[in-house]
Amino acid sequence: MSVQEIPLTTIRTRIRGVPLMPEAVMLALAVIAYFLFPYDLALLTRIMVMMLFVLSLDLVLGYAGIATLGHAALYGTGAYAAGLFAVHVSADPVTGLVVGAAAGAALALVSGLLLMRAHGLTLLMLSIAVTLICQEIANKARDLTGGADGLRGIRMEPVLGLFKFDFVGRTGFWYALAVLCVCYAVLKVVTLSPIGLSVRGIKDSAARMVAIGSPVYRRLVTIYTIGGAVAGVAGALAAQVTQLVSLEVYAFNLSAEALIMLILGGAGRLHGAIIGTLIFMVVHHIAASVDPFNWLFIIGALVLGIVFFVPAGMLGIPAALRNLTGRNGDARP
Amino acid sequence: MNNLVRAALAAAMATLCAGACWADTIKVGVIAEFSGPFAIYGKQYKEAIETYVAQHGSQSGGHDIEFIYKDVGGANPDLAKTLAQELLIRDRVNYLAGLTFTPNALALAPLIEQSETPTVIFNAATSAINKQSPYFLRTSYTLWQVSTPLADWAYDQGIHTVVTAVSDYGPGIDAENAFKAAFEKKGGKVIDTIRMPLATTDFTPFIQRVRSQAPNGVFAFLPGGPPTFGFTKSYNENGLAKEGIRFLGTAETEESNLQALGDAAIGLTTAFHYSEAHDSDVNAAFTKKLGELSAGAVANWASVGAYDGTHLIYKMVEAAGADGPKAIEAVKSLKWESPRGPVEMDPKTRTLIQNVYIRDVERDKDSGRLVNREKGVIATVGDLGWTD
Amino acid sequence: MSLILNIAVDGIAYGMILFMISIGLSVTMGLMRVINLAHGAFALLGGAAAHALIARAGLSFMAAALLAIMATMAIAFLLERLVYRRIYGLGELQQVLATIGITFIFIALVNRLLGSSLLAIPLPDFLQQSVDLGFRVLPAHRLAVILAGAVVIAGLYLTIERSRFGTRLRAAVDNRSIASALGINIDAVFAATFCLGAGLAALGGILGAELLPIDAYYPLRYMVLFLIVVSVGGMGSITGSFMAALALGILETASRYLIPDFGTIVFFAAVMAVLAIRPRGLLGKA
Amino acid sequence: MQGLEVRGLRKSFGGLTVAQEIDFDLPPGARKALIGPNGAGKTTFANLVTGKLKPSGGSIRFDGSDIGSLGESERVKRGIAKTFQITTLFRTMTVRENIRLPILERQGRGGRMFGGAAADRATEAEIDALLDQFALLPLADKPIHLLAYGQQRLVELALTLALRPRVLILDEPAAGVPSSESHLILQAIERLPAELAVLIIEHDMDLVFRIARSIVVLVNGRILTEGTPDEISRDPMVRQLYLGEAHV
Repeated sequence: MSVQEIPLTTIRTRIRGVPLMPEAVMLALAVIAYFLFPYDLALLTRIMVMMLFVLSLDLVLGYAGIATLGHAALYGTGAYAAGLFAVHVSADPVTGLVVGAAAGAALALVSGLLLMRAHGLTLLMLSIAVTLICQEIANKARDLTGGADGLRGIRMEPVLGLFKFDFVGRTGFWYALAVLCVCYAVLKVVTLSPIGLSVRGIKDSAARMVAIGSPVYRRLVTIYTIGGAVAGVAGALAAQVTQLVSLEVYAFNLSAEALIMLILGGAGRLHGAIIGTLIFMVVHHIAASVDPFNWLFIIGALVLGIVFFVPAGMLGIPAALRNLTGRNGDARP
Repeated sequence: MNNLVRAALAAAMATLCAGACWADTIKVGVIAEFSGPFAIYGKQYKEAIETYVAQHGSQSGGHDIEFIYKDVGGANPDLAKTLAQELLIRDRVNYLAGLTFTPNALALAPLIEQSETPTVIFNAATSAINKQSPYFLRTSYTLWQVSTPLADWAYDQGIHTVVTAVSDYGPGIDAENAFKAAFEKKGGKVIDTIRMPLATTDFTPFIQRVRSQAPNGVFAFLPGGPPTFGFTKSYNENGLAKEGIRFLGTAETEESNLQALGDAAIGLTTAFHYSEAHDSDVNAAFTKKLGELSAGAVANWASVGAYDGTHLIYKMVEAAGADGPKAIEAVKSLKWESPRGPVEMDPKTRTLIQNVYIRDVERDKDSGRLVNREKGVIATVGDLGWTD
Repeated sequence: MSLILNIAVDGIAYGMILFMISIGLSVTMGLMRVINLAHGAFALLGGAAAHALIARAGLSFMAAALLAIMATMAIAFLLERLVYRRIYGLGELQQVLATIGITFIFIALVNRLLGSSLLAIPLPDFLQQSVDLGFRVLPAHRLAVILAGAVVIAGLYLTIERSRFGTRLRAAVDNRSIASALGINIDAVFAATFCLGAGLAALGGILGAELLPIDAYYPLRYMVLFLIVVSVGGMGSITGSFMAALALGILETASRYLIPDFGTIVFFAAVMAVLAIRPRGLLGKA
Repeated sequence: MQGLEVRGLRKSFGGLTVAQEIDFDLPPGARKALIGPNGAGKTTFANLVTGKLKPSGGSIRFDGSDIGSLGESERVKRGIAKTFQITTLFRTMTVRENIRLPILERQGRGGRMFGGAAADRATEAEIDALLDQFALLPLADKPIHLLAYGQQRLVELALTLALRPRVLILDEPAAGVPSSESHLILQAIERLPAELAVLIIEHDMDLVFRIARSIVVLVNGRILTEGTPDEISRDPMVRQLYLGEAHV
């Protein structure tokens, strides 16, 4: 095995073996959406920020099986870091994202050292506790964060010095789409890499992973840290687009909704996260506009519907249909 | 590609401008909470707006006025800004309104600055918001506005030592600072300042701490709903009133949750700008119509904020149609008789100059309901928290 | 000295309230191994029903509380038949989702029917008084909660640990097929246990309403609090929940007395420390 | 000395002693079986050797160096591997992926974040060869859960061999396999590399007697006796204690 051989085969496998079709379709749809809904760019941008957040949850939960209800901790920390950086250091957006990623990763690393030792309910509770502690710290550090009033005074410079953030949200849209694509590509590489396979193995059977000599705990901390970086980018992006960070970046609801979106789309596949977020956000948006008082009924019914009828998420629907029509190619003879 | 973008933009901007220039229907976007833990606020706003419309018609200055409601679900600046963009760009609203929470209002500042959209804040009570954009108008109150007169009044009543107990978050700390500054200026002594975590469910420890210091009064500030409920219950159960420790509050006895407090609330003293029981014709007409339109509706600060905010919007539309800067100019010194009493817009802070009343909770003999009975006006002030 | 006494008295009283509001969850989640985030929804149902019966129908507190608990159990029974029995076999995350969905629907329902303001449950006069303990007064209501907590834990101990029903339940949870082969009617055992949990949730909602007032958003507002009690106590352990509730009550009360400024952080840091050292909770079974 | 060398191994849980003073050797090329009645401590012993359990006393040496303080995964890296009593595979993956994982770990590449997991041609060739050896190649791209149980046991064996272990512990390799498929397991075990040290824990006496060249009998956490299959089958104590029981 020669060293030069690896990148070559990597590329070849990528082209031959990996269907990039869903990705191409999604990107095309995003571009079409831009022209189809020129008045809803702000909403589309927000959806993309959520997609990024849910993607990061997909890596952590969908791939590695780390059941967390505290993903907002990473998002919020990225948001505050990017916000503070913009206010006090530099208003350059791209550097801000890097700072957000670093902050998210740092918190994930530190908290992951504890969290990755836990499972089940204990892990859920620990992850919630981390988030609540972060929120209380942000609330107490009022001089720095603005407390409940929010961190204000974020004014962004043009992206790459060229594109100014505008009123209608065109720059915001393309900026968010670019960041989403870059992060998606990174996650794609990570999930296809040995560590990606490795954490899927941990999700399937941690005991077996130990038995093949894998340092399970270290792998989980690593993947959680990568997830933290992506969640941090999502938070940073939100902070830059909204130009304000509030304590609600640490809201429990955010973690819970991300979970719903992920399961809705289909956990363990990156495009599942994208589809789930899109469907949830659009249903939420329409339901909340049609009936701002009672849309929670619809969301509740939607959630129950997923659990009972499409447990594998929207991506599982084709298989479910095949099952119905009795033409399931996977079925055992 | 680039040409395509430009063409699309041109089309978008053209429709945008057309909407603004030709509208004979003036649209008002209301961003408020219609779901989640604060859904009551959105409900109060909507009922008050509908009451105003029922009383004054759906037209002003020859323009039809249409309200579009958007649910922001709580403090959520990301969503608030998205909704505002949607309202401004797609629905082409000419005015924005609502805004219960400070972060939501702050997130809109850069937007309304660019679109020159007058934005009427029904609640968000942090002084600094209005500094962020000249297009903000506020029909609620600020914490300084009610806390400072309360401190002065309390001292004059012979309450010379006070313990402050506030929820440990921005507004609570503002209230503590406002009260403390005014009270000490008068010569009073704040012997202890307690900050209670927002997540507190059992207030007994704090009440015991107040009790052990035997002050003349306790100044409290808590967010509406469960915390206020828990605090006033504890205050009552632990016999502080009997020991002569007077309760001094602001929004704690607001009407939407007052009946839920029960007899525990009787005798609580608050300084505030609005009581449902305010004795005036305008208020009587308002509460009567409100009750007719929505059975069981109560009027509180949120209702009156929205009602006066709607009034302000009607006046702006009448004077300037859809012209934002002109509209602001037209109402920035406006005076009118509100259900809360006489009010006047302060051109500098764009917050109301209004009466602050001292009230006690009593059980109304006729209706059997708990009410905030006004005992007198203790000040007529604007936003005292404004700093240049 | 009086400070320590105060902490002890208030901490135990508060701990008992925590116990009462989370014991129902300890039954459904701890014994039946369902991650039941909808626990608060049953407490809300009970509380809202009690509110409606007292404030709108004019019933007495006792009658209303009893009726409300029975109504909640009836709804729980239906829900168990229609929905929950499909949830038992699902994975952890699916259970989280399903029960969140149920919670959303109940919140929307109560919001629709009763609005989103506080739904007070007025106490009878004898519970509104204060009892003089010599060095300080304590509300009679809290003594009543302590009493009710003692009755509930004794009752549960006898039901779960000592009765045939308890044996069957534990057998059914541990191994469905063997239990079923032994002639245990698993469906009936689960349905009964679930109704018991929901009834206790309603009881806790009503008795705890003085501190955790009922409103439409109740289930989500206090969800974390319920979960903390059960996870610190340990899944599957009634005694564990009881100890956890008392310990957390005393811890929180002490932090409120001694270091109020950092109470929240201290509280959650302590919870994390317990869970880090004892991942299965204080009395959790391996 | 080469291979595994256990001396005076003890383990107790509270007051309950599950392993006492066990002396045990497993040199390269060995084919040993560990038998004993239920609860004799066979699985406990295996777990002590693999590092899943920490011993209360005694020493475990491998190729002359003390491995008693090493964690489970470090021991795997040294070359001690084990199959599970109940099939434990990566159920959402294909057969090929199941084999790829241990190879990546063996190569020390399991934690890499870039470069496709399937990108290395030599690795893929190795997977093919291994699968071919177990006649699993036609199933390579099937998800595990579609395989028959006997085939899954083979995948488990292949997966463990992919680690290129020097000591292999087989914990009831034929458990749960229908008799129609058990010959597959037997064949696979018979074809294991000659230099590999194999310890088999098994109830199926036919299997034990066909594979093992030496049998250790464990009773109540203590080694009762050790000998060739012939000696063991003639040993009256064993007949009474173990075989007798097994044939009742």
